Amino acid sequence: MSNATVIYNEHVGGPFFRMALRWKGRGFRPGQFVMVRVSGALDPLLRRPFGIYDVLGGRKGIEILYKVVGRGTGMLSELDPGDRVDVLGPLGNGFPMVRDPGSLVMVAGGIGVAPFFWLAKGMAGKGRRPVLLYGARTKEEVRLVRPFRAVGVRVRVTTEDGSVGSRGLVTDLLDRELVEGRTVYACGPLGMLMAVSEAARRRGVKCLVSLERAMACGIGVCLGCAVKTRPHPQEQKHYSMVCSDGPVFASEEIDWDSF
Amino acid sequence: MSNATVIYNEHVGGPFFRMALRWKGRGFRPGQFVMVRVSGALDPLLRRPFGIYDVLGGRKGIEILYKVVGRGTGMLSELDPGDRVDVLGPLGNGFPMVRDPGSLVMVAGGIGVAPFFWLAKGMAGKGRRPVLLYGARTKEEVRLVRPFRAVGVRVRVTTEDGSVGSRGLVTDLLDRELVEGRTVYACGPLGMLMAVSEAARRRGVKCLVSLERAMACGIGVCLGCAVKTRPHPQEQKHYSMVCSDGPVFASEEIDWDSF
Amino acid sequence: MGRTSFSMTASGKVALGVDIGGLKLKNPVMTASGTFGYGIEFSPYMDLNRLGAVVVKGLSLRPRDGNPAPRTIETPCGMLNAIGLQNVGVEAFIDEKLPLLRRFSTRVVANIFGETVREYSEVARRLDGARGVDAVEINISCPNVKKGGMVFGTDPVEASKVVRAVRKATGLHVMTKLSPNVTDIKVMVKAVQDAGTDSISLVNTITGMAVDVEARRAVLATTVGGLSGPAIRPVALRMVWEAAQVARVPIVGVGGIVTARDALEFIIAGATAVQVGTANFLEPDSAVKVIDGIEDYMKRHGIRDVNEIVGSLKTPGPRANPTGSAR
Amino acid sequence: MGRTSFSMTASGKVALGVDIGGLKLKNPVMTASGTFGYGIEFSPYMDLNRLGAVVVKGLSLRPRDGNPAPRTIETPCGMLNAIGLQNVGVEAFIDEKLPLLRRFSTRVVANIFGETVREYSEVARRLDGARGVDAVEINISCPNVKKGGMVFGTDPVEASKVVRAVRKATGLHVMTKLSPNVTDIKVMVKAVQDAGTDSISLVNTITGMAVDVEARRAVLATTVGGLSGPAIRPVALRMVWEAAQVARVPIVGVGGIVTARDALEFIIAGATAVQVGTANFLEPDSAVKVIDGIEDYMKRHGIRDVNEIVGSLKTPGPRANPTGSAR
Ligand SMILES: Cc1cc2nc3c(=O)[nH]c(=O)nc-3n(C[C@H](O)[C@H](O)[C@H](O)COP(=O)(O)OP(=O)(O)OC[C@H]3O[C@@H](n4cnc5c(N)ncnc54)[C@H](O)[C@@H]3O)c2cc1C
Ligand SMILES: Cc1cc2nc3c(=O)[nH]c(=O)nc-3n(C[C@H](O)[C@H](O)[C@H](O)COP(=O)(O)OP(=O)(O)OC[C@H]3O[C@@H](n4cnc5c(N)ncnc54)[C@H](O)[C@@H]3O)c2cc1C
Ligand SMILES: Cc1cc2nc3c(=O)[nH]c(=O)nc-3n(C[C@H](O)[C@H](O)[C@H](O)COP(=O)(O)O)c2cc1C
Ligand SMILES: Cc1cc2nc3c(=O)[nH]c(=O)nc-3n(C[C@H](O)[C@H](O)[C@H](O)COP(=O)(O)O)c2cc1C
Ligand code: FES
Ligand code: FES
Repeated sequence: MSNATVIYNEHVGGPFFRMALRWKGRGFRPGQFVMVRVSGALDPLLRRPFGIYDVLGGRKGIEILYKVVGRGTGMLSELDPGDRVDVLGPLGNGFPMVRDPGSLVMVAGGIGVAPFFWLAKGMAGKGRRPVLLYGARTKEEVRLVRPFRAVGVRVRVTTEDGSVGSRGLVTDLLDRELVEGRTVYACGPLGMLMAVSEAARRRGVKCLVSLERAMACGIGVCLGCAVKTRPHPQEQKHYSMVCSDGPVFASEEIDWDSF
Repeated sequence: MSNATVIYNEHVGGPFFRMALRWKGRGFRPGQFVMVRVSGALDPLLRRPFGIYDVLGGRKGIEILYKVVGRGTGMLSELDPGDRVDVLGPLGNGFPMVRDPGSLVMVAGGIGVAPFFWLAKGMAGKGRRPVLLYGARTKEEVRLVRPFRAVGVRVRVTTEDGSVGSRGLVTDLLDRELVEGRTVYACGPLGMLMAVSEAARRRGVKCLVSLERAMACGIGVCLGCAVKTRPHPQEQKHYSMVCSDGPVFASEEIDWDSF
Repeated sequence: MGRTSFSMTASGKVALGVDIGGLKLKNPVMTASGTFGYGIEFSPYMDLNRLGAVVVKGLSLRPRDGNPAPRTIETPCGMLNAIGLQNVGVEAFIDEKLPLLRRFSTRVVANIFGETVREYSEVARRLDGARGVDAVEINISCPNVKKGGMVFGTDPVEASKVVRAVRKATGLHVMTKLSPNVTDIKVMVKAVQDAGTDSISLVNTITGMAVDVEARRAVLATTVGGLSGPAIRPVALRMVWEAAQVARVPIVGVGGIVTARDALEFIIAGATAVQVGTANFLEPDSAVKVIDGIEDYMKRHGIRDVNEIVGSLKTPGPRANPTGSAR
Repeated sequence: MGRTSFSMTASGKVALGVDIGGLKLKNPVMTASGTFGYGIEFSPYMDLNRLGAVVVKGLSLRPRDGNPAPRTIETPCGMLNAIGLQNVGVEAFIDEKLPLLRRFSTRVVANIFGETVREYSEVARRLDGARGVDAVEINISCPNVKKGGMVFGTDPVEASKVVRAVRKATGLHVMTKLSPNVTDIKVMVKAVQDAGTDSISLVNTITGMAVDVEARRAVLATTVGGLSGPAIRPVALRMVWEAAQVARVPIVGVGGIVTARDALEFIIAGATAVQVGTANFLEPDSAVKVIDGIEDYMKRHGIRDVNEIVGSLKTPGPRANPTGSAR
């Protein structure tokens, strides 16, 4: 049942943990996710989805960065090195690679930063630096961007109260970065995604968003993680599955009114 | 929720573990039990009953000796020192103390030896030695009586194949010990209890048995752990609760045919 | 008596008092029948005065032995029981248990049952004069011997007869406890309220079963038993919500409540009070924790009176699939 | 064809083959509709050839969009879903999915539904000629638009109409899947077998609900949804056992099966085959593990043919409380 072993499970501060899992997954793409079974018992019943934060050297496993918000993540935070869990994946489409790292504008809020690290790391030192615009609410959240700086990402932080970085919302920073030819990748709270999406649309900049939905299967069969989309402006709206059609969608495909 | 801390959780061999719990229980009697909640999650749902194996010095807590037979005990066996569980108790009536330790014949099979240790220890060195007749099926079971020998209990072991101790059933040993004035305390598989009970009855020796039943509450309110009893030969049979009327019953009270 | 006069709790901060059709409780949390003994058993574990009400084990006219063992088995997030309504009988309850319960300032609800309509009304009559009993709760999930063992609780006509008879037999508050083992709970709600019940509690257990595959035998001596615990909460909640749509009398929600959050689901869906059952086996003071948790929730949300949130559920606009068949 | 000719498994040790009213399976383990997509999605995780049968997602005459989100929520040992029967439609199934499924030697059961009797029979007729389909499974837990949205599956008369119409529309094996949301499952069993079904599968999900207490809103966009998973197993098992008492056609047990032990409970209680549903979300290869586990069990118990244990349940003598109301 358990195909992965906890290598470490580090408390990053506040509700945040970084866990490394020895696990024989294959064929990862940045922005994909895994479904983790946190317990061998039947409660909690379903697997929990987590973005791939990093891929370990030699592809010996992965790291996830997670926030404790409920029972499943609570149980995860209590695991010790050597404990075993079951990992299913990699799942989902992921973010496409961009040619010019300097053209990439990552926008994240809170734990939404998780799926960007491996992507950002992969681009580091390959030409111009990508930028990460990060909206934080607590000092523990601010700490989550340190590894991005360490690999050479240009990081700009905002906090609502201005205690760290600039004061305001992440979208305030965005306007300056929305230059033609750039691409925005966004992950975070729904409100943020909508605002980012709208800003990008106004400026005619391409924008991809990574969505979240309650997931039962993670592999496109339960049809639970539906989101209303319109692949082409002329087409009829229909439901796409966040797990198998996403989690990354072109923002103009999303029927934002349906949320 | 969790009022007890695991001090150690020692693998005794085979499916057997001995766990010490730091816990502020009070008013213990030998033969009583506790209900342990093995997980904070809802599966497994109910507490699991375990006899009190020993009481720690300074009454700082207790030890339980347990056999892994299913999910609850399996989860228990994975706990590490410092982990927390919830303990309810002490529960049940327990074994009465006997005046003359030499008059006590303890009969146990397998893990049924657990509720006798604290009793036996309490009698050690207080005059004549009590005896423990122990029926084992595996060499790991045989190992469970070492602590009894260490505190001065006279231990006689039988195994079905004669690999350790004498060959045969524990009841074969019993006949020699069924001397007038003695008292038999028995705990173990149902078949053994019935045989011991019958042997004692024939010889006119007082016999108390500690019973097991699936338990939901442990405190006499769910009426689940019913066993048919007849407190006086003239009375009508009715149901007693193993948790609150027992787990220790005079063997003649039990309606053995009802099993 | 005005609402404020009974609705302030000791903490003085938020008003937890509720009125279930004349039965006034200091807070909306009761303990469910059969999971709390005769109440007194729990006094080592909590202050019984904290509870909105204690519902005692089901009482019959004469003492009952109950079913042979095994009577319980754990199931995923639940348990099956087939106790067979073992109880001391209504007389012994009044003589031996009630005097002890009277020492507490908590409402006492006597859960009652019978195998004929007459038995139900006899038990109710006996309790009518008993000092310290505040209400009877009719358990209609019982075999109707006159109807070949068919259960009163699944037949609206038989259920009404029981309620009407009990209603006539006692001046006490009459609460009727519905069985979830029905196609349409709304039919049962209408039947018992037309028959004059003062309030409705639901649900009793869902009939279930477990097999010992090694022995190829039913685990329970009675083959089938009643499923309770968190496993059934979504079903109980749905039925409470459905009941609340048609009920003119207050609803008491029961089924799988372990935490305050669970209790609040029922209250928001339309229950004026709740009962905590199987959870008492997990933690004997579960009901008190539920009360504390409701209070915390109210403070956090700035709710001064728990009655404000009873039935406050917002449902989405037009339902895409209006029948409840939602697959 | 004699039984032995299809009942030997690859392992050659124990005979796992079963015959559900003419539909012959290499082993008694199927995957449940709506939890296994169109089957092919699972080929990365297991050898589909191992399965007794694949039951595909419910098919309607025309493609359906399904319900707005949220559509699922976890509950204790279970989950609620309100997918709203989103599907590609029977034509796209035949054209796009079936050719891929035909590559496997596993039986294919097409789960079908409609909002009118006519729609049901139209879907069945379309499937009749489709190469690679071995049976239809009628999902009668559907809103009957002609009857004001009342569910076909809770009304024996309406259910019979559907079964009769489908029976007439196709030469395929007809399996009818019953809803557990009824007072008496035996009534439904009799109705659908009199209407000519070849086998009966049960149960579909139990209607349930969850409330988001922070937002005081129903979690599911449809307010109510269907409860599945281990939580419902005791109820499903009881219904299968009750159904087996009156059924003249083979029974397929569904509901909360995760392990071989769970599956064996159903088989011993009277199911000739089982379906694994929600468990596919926990481990995509759950069904294969169930098959392996049944084989192990049989070897351990010296059972050569799985048919020996179908309905082998020993029930205790006279039941103390014969109605199933066992509290
Ligand atoms: C594609 C994808 C990628 C993700 N990546 C990450 C990641 O990299 N890192 C990360 O930390 N998270 C990530 N998430 C989110 C993560 O999956 C969830 O936080 C996690 O599943 C929560 O599990 P839990 O058991 O701890 O919380 P749960 O107990 O399931 O609850 C989650 C939240 O919902 C609330 N809730 C639960 N039940 C109800 C109810 N009935 N009514 C109302 N509210 C309820 C809880 O209070 C809690 O706040 C991702 C999600 C998706 C879909
Ligand atoms: C008063 C008392 C004192 C006890 N003292 C001790 C003690 O000191 N030490 C000790 O080790 N044990 C003791 N026990 C026994 C102990 O409580 C049980 O072994 C324990 O509860 C098992 O829990 P589990 O979750 O591991 O097993 P479970 O998973 O609950 O299963 C227990 C056994 O029953 C079987 N089983 C479970 N469900 C079913 C089903 N549906 N059909 C058929 N079989 C099923 C399992 O396969 C397993 O063999 C005592 C019991 C009582 C009543
Ligand atoms: C062991 C047990 C005994 C019960 N006895 C009774 C009873 O005597 N009368 C009654 O009306 N309900 C009885 N019930 C049902 C409960 O009161 C309650 O309705 C049901 O268990 C669902 O709630 P829960 O999930 O919180 O336990 C009993 C339940 C259990 C578990
Ligand atoms: C997400 C989901 C979708 C389902 N869709 C269908 C369906 O289309 N047709 C159907 O007959 N049953 C459907 N079901 C019901 C299952 O086939 C099965 O009857 C039920 O889930 C009980 O089994 P389980 O507990 O093993 O999941 C669905 C169940 C789930 C969880
Ligand atoms: S989670 Fe099942 S389809 Fe996406
Ligand atoms: S376990 Fe509940 S009465 Fe004994």
